Amino acid sequence: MKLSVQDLNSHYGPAHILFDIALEVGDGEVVALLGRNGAGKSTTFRSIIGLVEQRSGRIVFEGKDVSHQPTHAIVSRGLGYVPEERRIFTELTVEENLEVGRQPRRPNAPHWTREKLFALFPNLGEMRNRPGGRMSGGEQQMLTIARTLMGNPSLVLLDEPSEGLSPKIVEQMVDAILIMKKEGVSIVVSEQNLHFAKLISDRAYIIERGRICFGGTMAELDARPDIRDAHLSL
Amino acid sequence: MSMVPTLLSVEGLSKSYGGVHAVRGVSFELKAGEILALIGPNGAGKSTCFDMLNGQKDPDSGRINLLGEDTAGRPPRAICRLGVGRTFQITATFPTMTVRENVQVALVSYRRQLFNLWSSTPRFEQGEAARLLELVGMGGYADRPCGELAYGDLKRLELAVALANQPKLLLMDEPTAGMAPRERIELMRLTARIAREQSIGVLFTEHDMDVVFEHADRILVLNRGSLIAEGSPEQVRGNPEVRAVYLGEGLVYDARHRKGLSA
Amino acid sequence: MQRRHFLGASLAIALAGLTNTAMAQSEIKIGEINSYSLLPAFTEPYRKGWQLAVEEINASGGINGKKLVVVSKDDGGKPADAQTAANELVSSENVAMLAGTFLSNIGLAVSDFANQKKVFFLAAEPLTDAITWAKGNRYTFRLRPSNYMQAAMLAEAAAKLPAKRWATIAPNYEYGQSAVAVFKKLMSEKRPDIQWVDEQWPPFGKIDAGPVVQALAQANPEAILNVTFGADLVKFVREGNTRGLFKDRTVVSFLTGEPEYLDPLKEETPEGWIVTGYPWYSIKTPEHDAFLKAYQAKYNDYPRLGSIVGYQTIKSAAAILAKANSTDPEKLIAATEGLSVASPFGEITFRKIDHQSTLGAFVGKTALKDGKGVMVDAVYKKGSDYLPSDAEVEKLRPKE
Amino acid sequence: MPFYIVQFLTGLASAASLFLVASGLSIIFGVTRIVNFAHGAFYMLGAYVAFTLTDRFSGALGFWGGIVVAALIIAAVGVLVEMALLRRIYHSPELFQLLATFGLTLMVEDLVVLIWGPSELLGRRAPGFKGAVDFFGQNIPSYDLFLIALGPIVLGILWLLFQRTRWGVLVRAATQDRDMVAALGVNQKWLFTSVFAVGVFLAALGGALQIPRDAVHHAMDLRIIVDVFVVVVIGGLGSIIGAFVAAVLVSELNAFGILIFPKISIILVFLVMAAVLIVRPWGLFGKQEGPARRTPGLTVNPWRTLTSGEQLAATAALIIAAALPLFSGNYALTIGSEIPRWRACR
Repeated sequence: MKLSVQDLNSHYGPAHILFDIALEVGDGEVVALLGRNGAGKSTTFRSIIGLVEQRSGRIVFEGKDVSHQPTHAIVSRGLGYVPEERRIFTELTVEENLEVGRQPRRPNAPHWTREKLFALFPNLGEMRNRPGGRMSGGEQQMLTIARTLMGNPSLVLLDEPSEGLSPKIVEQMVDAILIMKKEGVSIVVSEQNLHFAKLISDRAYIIERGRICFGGTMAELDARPDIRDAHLSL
Repeated sequence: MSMVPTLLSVEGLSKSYGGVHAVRGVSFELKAGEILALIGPNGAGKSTCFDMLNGQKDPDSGRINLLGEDTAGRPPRAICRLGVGRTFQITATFPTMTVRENVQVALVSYRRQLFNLWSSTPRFEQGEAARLLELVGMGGYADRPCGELAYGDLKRLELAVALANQPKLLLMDEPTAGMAPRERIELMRLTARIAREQSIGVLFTEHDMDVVFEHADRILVLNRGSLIAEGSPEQVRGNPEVRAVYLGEGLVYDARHRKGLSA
Repeated sequence: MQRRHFLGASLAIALAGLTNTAMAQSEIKIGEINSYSLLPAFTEPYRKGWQLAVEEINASGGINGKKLVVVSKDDGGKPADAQTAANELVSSENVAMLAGTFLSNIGLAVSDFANQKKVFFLAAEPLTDAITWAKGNRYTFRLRPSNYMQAAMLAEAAAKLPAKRWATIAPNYEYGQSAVAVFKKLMSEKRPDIQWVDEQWPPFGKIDAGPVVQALAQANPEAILNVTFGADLVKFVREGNTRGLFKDRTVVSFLTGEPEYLDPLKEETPEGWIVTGYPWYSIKTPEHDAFLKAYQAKYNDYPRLGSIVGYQTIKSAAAILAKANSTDPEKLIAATEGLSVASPFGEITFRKIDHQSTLGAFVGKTALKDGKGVMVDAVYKKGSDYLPSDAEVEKLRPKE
Repeated sequence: MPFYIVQFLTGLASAASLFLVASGLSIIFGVTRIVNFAHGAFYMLGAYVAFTLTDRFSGALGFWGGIVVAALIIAAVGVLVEMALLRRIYHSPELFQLLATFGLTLMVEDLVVLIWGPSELLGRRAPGFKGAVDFFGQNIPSYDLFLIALGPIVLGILWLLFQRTRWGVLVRAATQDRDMVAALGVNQKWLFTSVFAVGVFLAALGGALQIPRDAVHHAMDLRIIVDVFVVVVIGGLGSIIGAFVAAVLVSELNAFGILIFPKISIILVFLVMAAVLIVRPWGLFGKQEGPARRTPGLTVNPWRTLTSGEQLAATAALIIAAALPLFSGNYALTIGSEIPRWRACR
């Protein structure tokens, strides 16, 4: 078991956002977290790595309970996070953005070098010294993923990687994720685009109003159009 | 068709930033009641095109003819007065006001009643506001604060606000961004219905090919600032260059729209 | 229940007020205000001075048998805070009189308060002429020689210099401006031939000495009038020395001979400046010897001019209270007008005409001795010799 | 003409110290978003400690070593302050941060008077830079020439530090988006502490380098802090180049301003600041801050709203206060009127 989340509850001030979230990710698995805008996908990710301060529950990563650790400590254990809205450092070059993400290599996770990442995202290799602010949306999205991979994570939380990207870039993203998977990185990906999710995921959870309301394999989800209709507006 | 008036005609529109051509020599026309999609890779120049059309940026060269008037270089306010409505990529509503009040504010500014101290907003144009909300299917939400609305509903409210202006042309920059697939289809279906009923021309950008192929009458494809293709959904789908730079293998949108891609 | 608490609290406050009014009659209080936190270099020796005076007075039986108590407050260098402190001293401590203050603008603020509340105020240090003249009032007296008096003493010496081209440098606030104005006026009367070639007005406490010194040098004056003091003076002197500003030029300088300002200059002390000050090491009079011995015995330190001012302020106040034998302001005023008191500098008199004391100052030259600045050729100038005629003073002071 | 050149060089020399202190403030603000009012206090402490060290240890090594060691000691003090005080208030509203650092300044001032006494202290002149250089009949202090050279050198070192080291990259990243840096596994705490140490080091170095030309005294902090704030605002918050250009601009304005308007040199700088801000609201080299990347809901209210009991109590207190004149003595009235008027003294 790579990651196990139990009874995760989160609040923003007085608002209760997540209710008893439970999910599990196996070694080398790609798991989709599906749900509408505002269903709690991003908050789930932010809570797992400790960016949401008011949270309770048990988060076990690689057998260690990390529920009470600060963000940087959780992340430097090998739990990578790729935020939505492409929070790259616009003032920093591509190389420098990667440098921020760099962490020592880890025995139980694939090791990524700049060259390996530039092979994975050829566009980035062509603009090593370009400031992040002067890149297109697709290039920025690739950079955020590459930046997180520089930390040699064994698990990556990918928040809506296909949002706002052109179909062709989304296809490149599919390829990249499949390569990451092949290298041995476990992945949780939050999505609204079911086509995309289907291409990469082994299993899926559906989240609705802060509660997990389905968990199962993609085949199981395909067999339950009622659930898709009720919770996903797909 | 020849009787349908041309709302917008653009000729040789160009804009560059510091030597980089964001948009070069773009020309197209848009007729009343027509739904035109502008697609292309991220950074192809779609947003720049939009900004020039609604007056937020001045073109370096080229003509924009809107309802018979040359509007290149005019400020957004003036263009808005000519009958151009916009919805924003980032939802631009007042979160603490109710749904009805948001529409009323739009109506007040359209009627230029901003400085009329004798009219009070609560009563102003209630009937018209109700009609617009009904039109976008939000009649039941009139008294809810906007902050409480779901994302998809906010987008519909935005459409109502844009319609308060009684526009002849709607510019929509990624109108369905961040929405669930079915919500996207529904929003565009609604937009298309209103556009056809009221002979409003619609120009929109979009990355969701399901939405584009389902609703656009015509598609413009922009790459690196230039138009590389223009035509019906079928024509665009079959265009190898468009596939190479933008559409890809068609894995990530609905199979119904992949016709012609296998060739 | 709440109502009872409310009444209890109100009663306690009221009682606190009552006990304060019904104060023990066996002591007399003086309320003292100064800029202790802002200007410790001056006010610390000043405090030592008045503490010595209080000790001496009480040791010899107090004031007509009553013990003298000084209640001291810090104004933090702000006129508004000084007024607040004054109000508190008068209304809660029931002091017989107010005394103290250093900065001119604060002295004026407290003087104004004294006038409005009809409280006796003995201003210790503020030098502005306005406090006894233009804005003088019935309730305010001043101890130290004013700007005018010090300017007159310096002008007397300066007028004898051959220099015709003069430049000035002074801090840009009340004190600096009035010092320059009076000196210029007095000099121009004595020497119509001199020219004022440059003036520099660095902000108080914020001199950017390099450019200022360079600008002064560029004007090429034959003599310079300096009114800066404290940290500004140190910076000005250092840059002036480095850039050779004082070479072959005479400098006439307010207050620079006071140990407070001279001592920090150490080996940088420029030689031959004509200054007012306090050469405690070379004053050989019985009055001063007695003071010096007592001060050094108590504090194991040498006195600064502030020590003299603090000491003499309380000594004068005690003499006033003793003579009036009352704390009624009107009786205090009557007792002070024309009162003569002994001081370490000899006998001084509080003038009836403008409430200015005739305390004088030493005028001499700076010199460098064993890596320290000293004042040489110092001569005591009596304050009474450097005040304008009574007719002039009457014109300067508003009618009551 | 030589006069104007010398006046220009004199301005440059004044700019050097101002730049050191301002760049420190700017760096600290850029990353921690704390407006460190205590920056002047560190400047002053640097000068005092350097005074003591250079006084104690003679010779050129004693002097230059004393300057550097003083700055290092104060940087270490800065680390303690950051860990003990600032870490607790990073999430407080700006006003609280300003009050806390202002309080620190007052404490340092009192401490300095306690330790070093109230009088101005005269530091040693720098060995090797005691005299002046003759420039067409005008004298330029050789120490000024040293400072003129030092400014660009420090600027260059800072540039290398920020552009060529991993630490610099992390700091620049944190300047833009602190949460994201943490989400990439970087321990922000120590990053902030190190940034604060560097900023304080620069302030203390600026102060220590003043001892050959200034009086060391207990009001140095407030004297410099206003100028430094002006420099940072003109240059653009967080920009080191901006701090350099603005320090030169302010110092030159001062140097030439006194030739034309000796009496208004104080306001001249503020006029320029106003003019710059009208044309460039984020300062000469500042960048407009993007929309705050604040997660909705994370904006926690620093104040709890009053419970009904507390509201009653507050109303009662107000009524008592209003009724005071009816029954209380002079003293209670004075104190009573002082309490609502209370402000941080000085």
